[in-house]
Amino acid sequence: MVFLKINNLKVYYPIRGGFFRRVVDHVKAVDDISFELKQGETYGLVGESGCGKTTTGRSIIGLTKSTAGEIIFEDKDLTKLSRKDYHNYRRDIQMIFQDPYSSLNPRKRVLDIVAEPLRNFEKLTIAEERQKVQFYIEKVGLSPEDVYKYPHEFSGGQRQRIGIARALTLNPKLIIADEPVSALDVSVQAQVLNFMQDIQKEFNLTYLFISHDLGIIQHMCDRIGIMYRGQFVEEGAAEDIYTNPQHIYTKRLISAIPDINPKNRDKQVEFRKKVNEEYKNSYDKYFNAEGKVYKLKQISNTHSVALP
Amino acid sequence: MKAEIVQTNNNFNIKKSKSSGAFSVMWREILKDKLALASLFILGLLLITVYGATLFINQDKLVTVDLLSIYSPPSADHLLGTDYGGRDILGQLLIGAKNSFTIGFFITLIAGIIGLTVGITAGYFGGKVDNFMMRIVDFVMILPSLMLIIVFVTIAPKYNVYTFIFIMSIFLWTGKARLIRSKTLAERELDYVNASKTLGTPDWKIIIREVLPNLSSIIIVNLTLNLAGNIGIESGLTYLGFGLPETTPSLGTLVSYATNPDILQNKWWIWLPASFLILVMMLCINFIGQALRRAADARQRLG
Amino acid sequence: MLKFILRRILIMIPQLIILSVLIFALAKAMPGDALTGQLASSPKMDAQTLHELKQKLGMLDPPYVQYFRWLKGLLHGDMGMSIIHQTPVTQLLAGRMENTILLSAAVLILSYLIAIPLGIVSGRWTDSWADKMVVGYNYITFATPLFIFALLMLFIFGFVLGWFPTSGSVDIRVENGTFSYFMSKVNHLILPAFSGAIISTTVTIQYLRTEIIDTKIKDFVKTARAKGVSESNVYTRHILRNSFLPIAAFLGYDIVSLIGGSVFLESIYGYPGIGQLFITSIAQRDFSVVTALVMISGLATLVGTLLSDIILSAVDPRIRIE
Amino acid sequence: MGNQPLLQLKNLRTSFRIQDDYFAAVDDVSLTVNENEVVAIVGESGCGKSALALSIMGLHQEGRTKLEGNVNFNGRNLLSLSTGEMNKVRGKDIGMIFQDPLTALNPLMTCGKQIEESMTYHTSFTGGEKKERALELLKSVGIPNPGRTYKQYPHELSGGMRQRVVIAVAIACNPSIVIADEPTTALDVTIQAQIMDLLKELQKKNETGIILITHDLGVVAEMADRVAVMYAGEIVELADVHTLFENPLHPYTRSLLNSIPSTTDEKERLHVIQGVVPSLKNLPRKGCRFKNRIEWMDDHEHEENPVLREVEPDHFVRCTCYKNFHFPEEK
Repeated sequence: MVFLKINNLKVYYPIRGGFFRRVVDHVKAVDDISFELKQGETYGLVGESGCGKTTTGRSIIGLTKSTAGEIIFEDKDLTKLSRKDYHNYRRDIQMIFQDPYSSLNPRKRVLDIVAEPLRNFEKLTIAEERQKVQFYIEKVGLSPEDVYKYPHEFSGGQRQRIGIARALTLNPKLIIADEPVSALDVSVQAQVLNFMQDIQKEFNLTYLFISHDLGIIQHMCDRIGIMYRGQFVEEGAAEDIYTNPQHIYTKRLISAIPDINPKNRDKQVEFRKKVNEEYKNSYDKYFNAEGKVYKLKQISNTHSVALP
Repeated sequence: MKAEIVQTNNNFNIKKSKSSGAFSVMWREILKDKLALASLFILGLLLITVYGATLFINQDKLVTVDLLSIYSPPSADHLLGTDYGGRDILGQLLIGAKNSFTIGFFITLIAGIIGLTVGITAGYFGGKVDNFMMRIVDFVMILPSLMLIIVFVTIAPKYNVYTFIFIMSIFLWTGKARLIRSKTLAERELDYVNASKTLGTPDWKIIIREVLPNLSSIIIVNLTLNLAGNIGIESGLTYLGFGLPETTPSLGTLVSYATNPDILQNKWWIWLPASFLILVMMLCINFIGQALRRAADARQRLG
Repeated sequence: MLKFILRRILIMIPQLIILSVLIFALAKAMPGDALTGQLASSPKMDAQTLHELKQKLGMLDPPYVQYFRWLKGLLHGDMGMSIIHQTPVTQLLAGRMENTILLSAAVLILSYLIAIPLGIVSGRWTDSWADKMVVGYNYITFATPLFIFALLMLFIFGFVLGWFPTSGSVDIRVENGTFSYFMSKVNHLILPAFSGAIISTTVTIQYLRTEIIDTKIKDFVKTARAKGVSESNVYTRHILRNSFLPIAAFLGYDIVSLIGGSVFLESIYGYPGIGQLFITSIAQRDFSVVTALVMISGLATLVGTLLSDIILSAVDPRIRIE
Repeated sequence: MGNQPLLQLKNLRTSFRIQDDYFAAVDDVSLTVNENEVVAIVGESGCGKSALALSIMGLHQEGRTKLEGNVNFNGRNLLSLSTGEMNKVRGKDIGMIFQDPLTALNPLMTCGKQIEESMTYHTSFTGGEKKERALELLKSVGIPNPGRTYKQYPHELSGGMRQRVVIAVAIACNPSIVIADEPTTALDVTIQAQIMDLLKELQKKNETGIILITHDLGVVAEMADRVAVMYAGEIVELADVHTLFENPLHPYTRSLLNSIPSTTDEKERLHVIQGVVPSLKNLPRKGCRFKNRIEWMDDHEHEENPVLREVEPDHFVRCTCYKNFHFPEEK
């Protein structure tokens, strides 16, 4: 059975222009991408702002309507399901949001926040509901009494945990984590990342991990897809990407990661210079006339690159 | 035994965690603002007096012309004197205040409901719905509304209080719709709304249970300030002669006597008390409204 | 820029059409033929003559024919006849329009002259005693209805103190064109203009104040200070320019409230402008005048919003470039 | 002048008023910056690093902030200068780069005019000279078409280009010190690398002293000569960059370094200390401020009044708790 397979997904937004504001072109936020997730793995989507990684995640969970393509989850194409059928798949795919402040309704108690999905899908008594909420709240490292507090009484890291508890209550199979730690301080980031790894094992979760931070992606992910202007540039196992990058854009991204060892700084500058030279000199090799990348080509069992 | 412990534990925590509800924040802000507190007190007293006293006033007697005491200045018989028909001004003042407030209140309520519904729907769903609704709002906003209200009042068949409330509401909902829409648009972009969508919560529930509570303070503030404004517009129109029908006297009716220069100059007791009463009511409501506004806007809170 | 204005005017056209249809429909609902200003329903008339008269006036034509006839007349400057005055509406309006424009301009200018300094002081020195005074002033003017305030001003300065005339736009005894004529005009203008201006300062002050408070903590203001820009220039060059944007955006709606305001001001001060004309016409059921006035006011509002959009696009480069 | 430091902070304390009390966000910080040296101040939000930057520039809200101690520059204490006198220093001797290029530029003014503005105050350049210098600056910060950018408004530029303009604004009058407050945080990775390289290049060329405020240890490793780690308003560790990365001593520094998912280790757990920097109102003001984050350490491991002590040449650490420190998992 296919767990999650994205086929030729496209998300276009119209651009209006000219005197009568007619649609003159489209912003191709996601432009014909395909990839697959296996159950239990962590798949990383990386790219810079505007590359379409967030839009991809949002269209998988249904927050953004896709223009074309298939989103096959457990052998069902989610884009073709009726509203009612789709509702049943809601439980299986959940999301962790970027901003721990805006993702929790400030007017609701933690109990009501975490119980919201339960109230939509299960008919529980008040006591059962509270028990269940408290179970998950404890799982994410908060105390059961915390359910009567309001979000503003928690720190950013704790709020992110509440968001995760909310996503967990429905026992999802797939979690889309959209920049789950980028709004947090470095050490809190580490705390949340550790915790995400723990619950992955415990609840047998599959992650689609969306981030701009290549360090975090490498730390978390088994396989990685690199996006640029709505397309895939390179896809492969983590070691393929980091030790053997093929596409010039991937190389640029990797060379841009600051080296944590101060001794290497001159080397790092040189490296970046070299990559930049290559980028300038061999641009035509990697990008077509419209500045788009080519279609992915498999170069090993695990590794594909967009080359002509 | 165990359950009991949990129970007490819970109660303890409910008390401990400070509620951040819109109402309690607003109440605290009013308590802190002496002026608003005084306004609330005065307005409360005023409304109790007005609504209480009108229960005991004999309206028939009030409208009977008494030729023996035309234009009599304030005296023990008539605390605020009488008008051209020898009718008691104080009685008219009380009835007028009651009518002005009640009608202002209903106009605010109806316009508020229309504005809220349109604004929140347009803002939440966006796209074509929004486009269509905002076109209408934009159009109504550029209409010379005062003139059109007057025209409608003049040509309306079977004109009465309800017609007046209806006409006013048609023109006064747009500002609210705009405000609520822009706030809803901002709210909609926040991830808690997206989260609710991914959790399978239907749209109508998100609107009512998630978005609406976050707009509540803005709505309350806006309605309060509008209430004052609407009482002003109503009495203003009545002053011009295009407000409430003659069977329903308002504060504006008393003020409108001042269109006669002789009354304006020499018979102050007819129009001045009504003017002051309007002023006091509007000031009180506004001071309360401003305190509520500070409560809604965390940056401006007094502490 | 030109393209922007053109598109903006293009957007206005459907609004204008809807406005004209609305007014046409209203006029049809008014007794008589409000469009041409002829009475078609006199009680003395018998059914036969009435029918003939209606036919002559075109009142029996299908509505769309009447609408286009009216629109055509409108475009040629024909707004029908006033029944009461028995003169063309255009002629009736000319002199009064001048008065109203004079009064409205005076109100607008005075209100900016008062509001802008107050708003700046209050926004720049937040929480100072001056700010508190301005905020207090603002609360009171916001709460006070225009007609009550105007009436009190008239009562105090016109009647009790007798400093200003209580009615009219100019003393009828002075000769047109002389200096004393001008002074008399100004003298008649002061009281209504100030009454209107003071009440309409609220919005400007409120916007300016919050906008300055918001702008002065913005990063680019910090950048300016970090450059060593003097405090006064930080305000003039950086904060104020940005803070004036919403006021420019509001100009169009200012015109809406000016029209509303002129109705009250002119009838309280007996000032012969279109606001007063509107009230008397509607009281005398002179509907052709009423229709014309509503149409003109609607047009003025539309032009006002257009104007504020143009001003805004001229000051804000982010709007200029689409 | 010789070894005289360019800028010297002595016992700087910056306190903010919250309701009626003042709370120190920067507490007793002493630090020197030498010519041609990049000093990084690193820490998480709420540690006081940005407050420190604004204190040096005197950009705090008046009436809400109390500044104590010394900021010595050119033989003067900047804290004692009037606004007018300070304006002569800002932009001329000390430049500042802000975090968000989107908001750091005036949206209603062309880039050229914004760069020229500080020259108006600090030089006697004519209009033509100012323009010439502005174009030269735009070129030196790597803008491909200076003539065009000069006339453009900020919103017409991309984030990376805007940040280059912000840098040009900061160095317009050749300041001897530049304070860079999170200069790369708001940028994409590839742009961040470009801006880092640009800053380094400019710094070497002009021999500027830079105070680099950041939360990103990667940026520190690539740019800094010396590093001060701040926690809860205090410097907890101060050392040259190599020492700090090779031999970090303070538990907080170690936790911070551990929290970076390293590119060499596999998917191991990150050894970090739980919890967050306490808020300004809840800072422990007595004893070791890190104490309640490492409760498994005995009380006697801490000093009663911790000071920043030199534990090896030019390596300073606050409190003695670092000596026997271990992460709970390490046991």
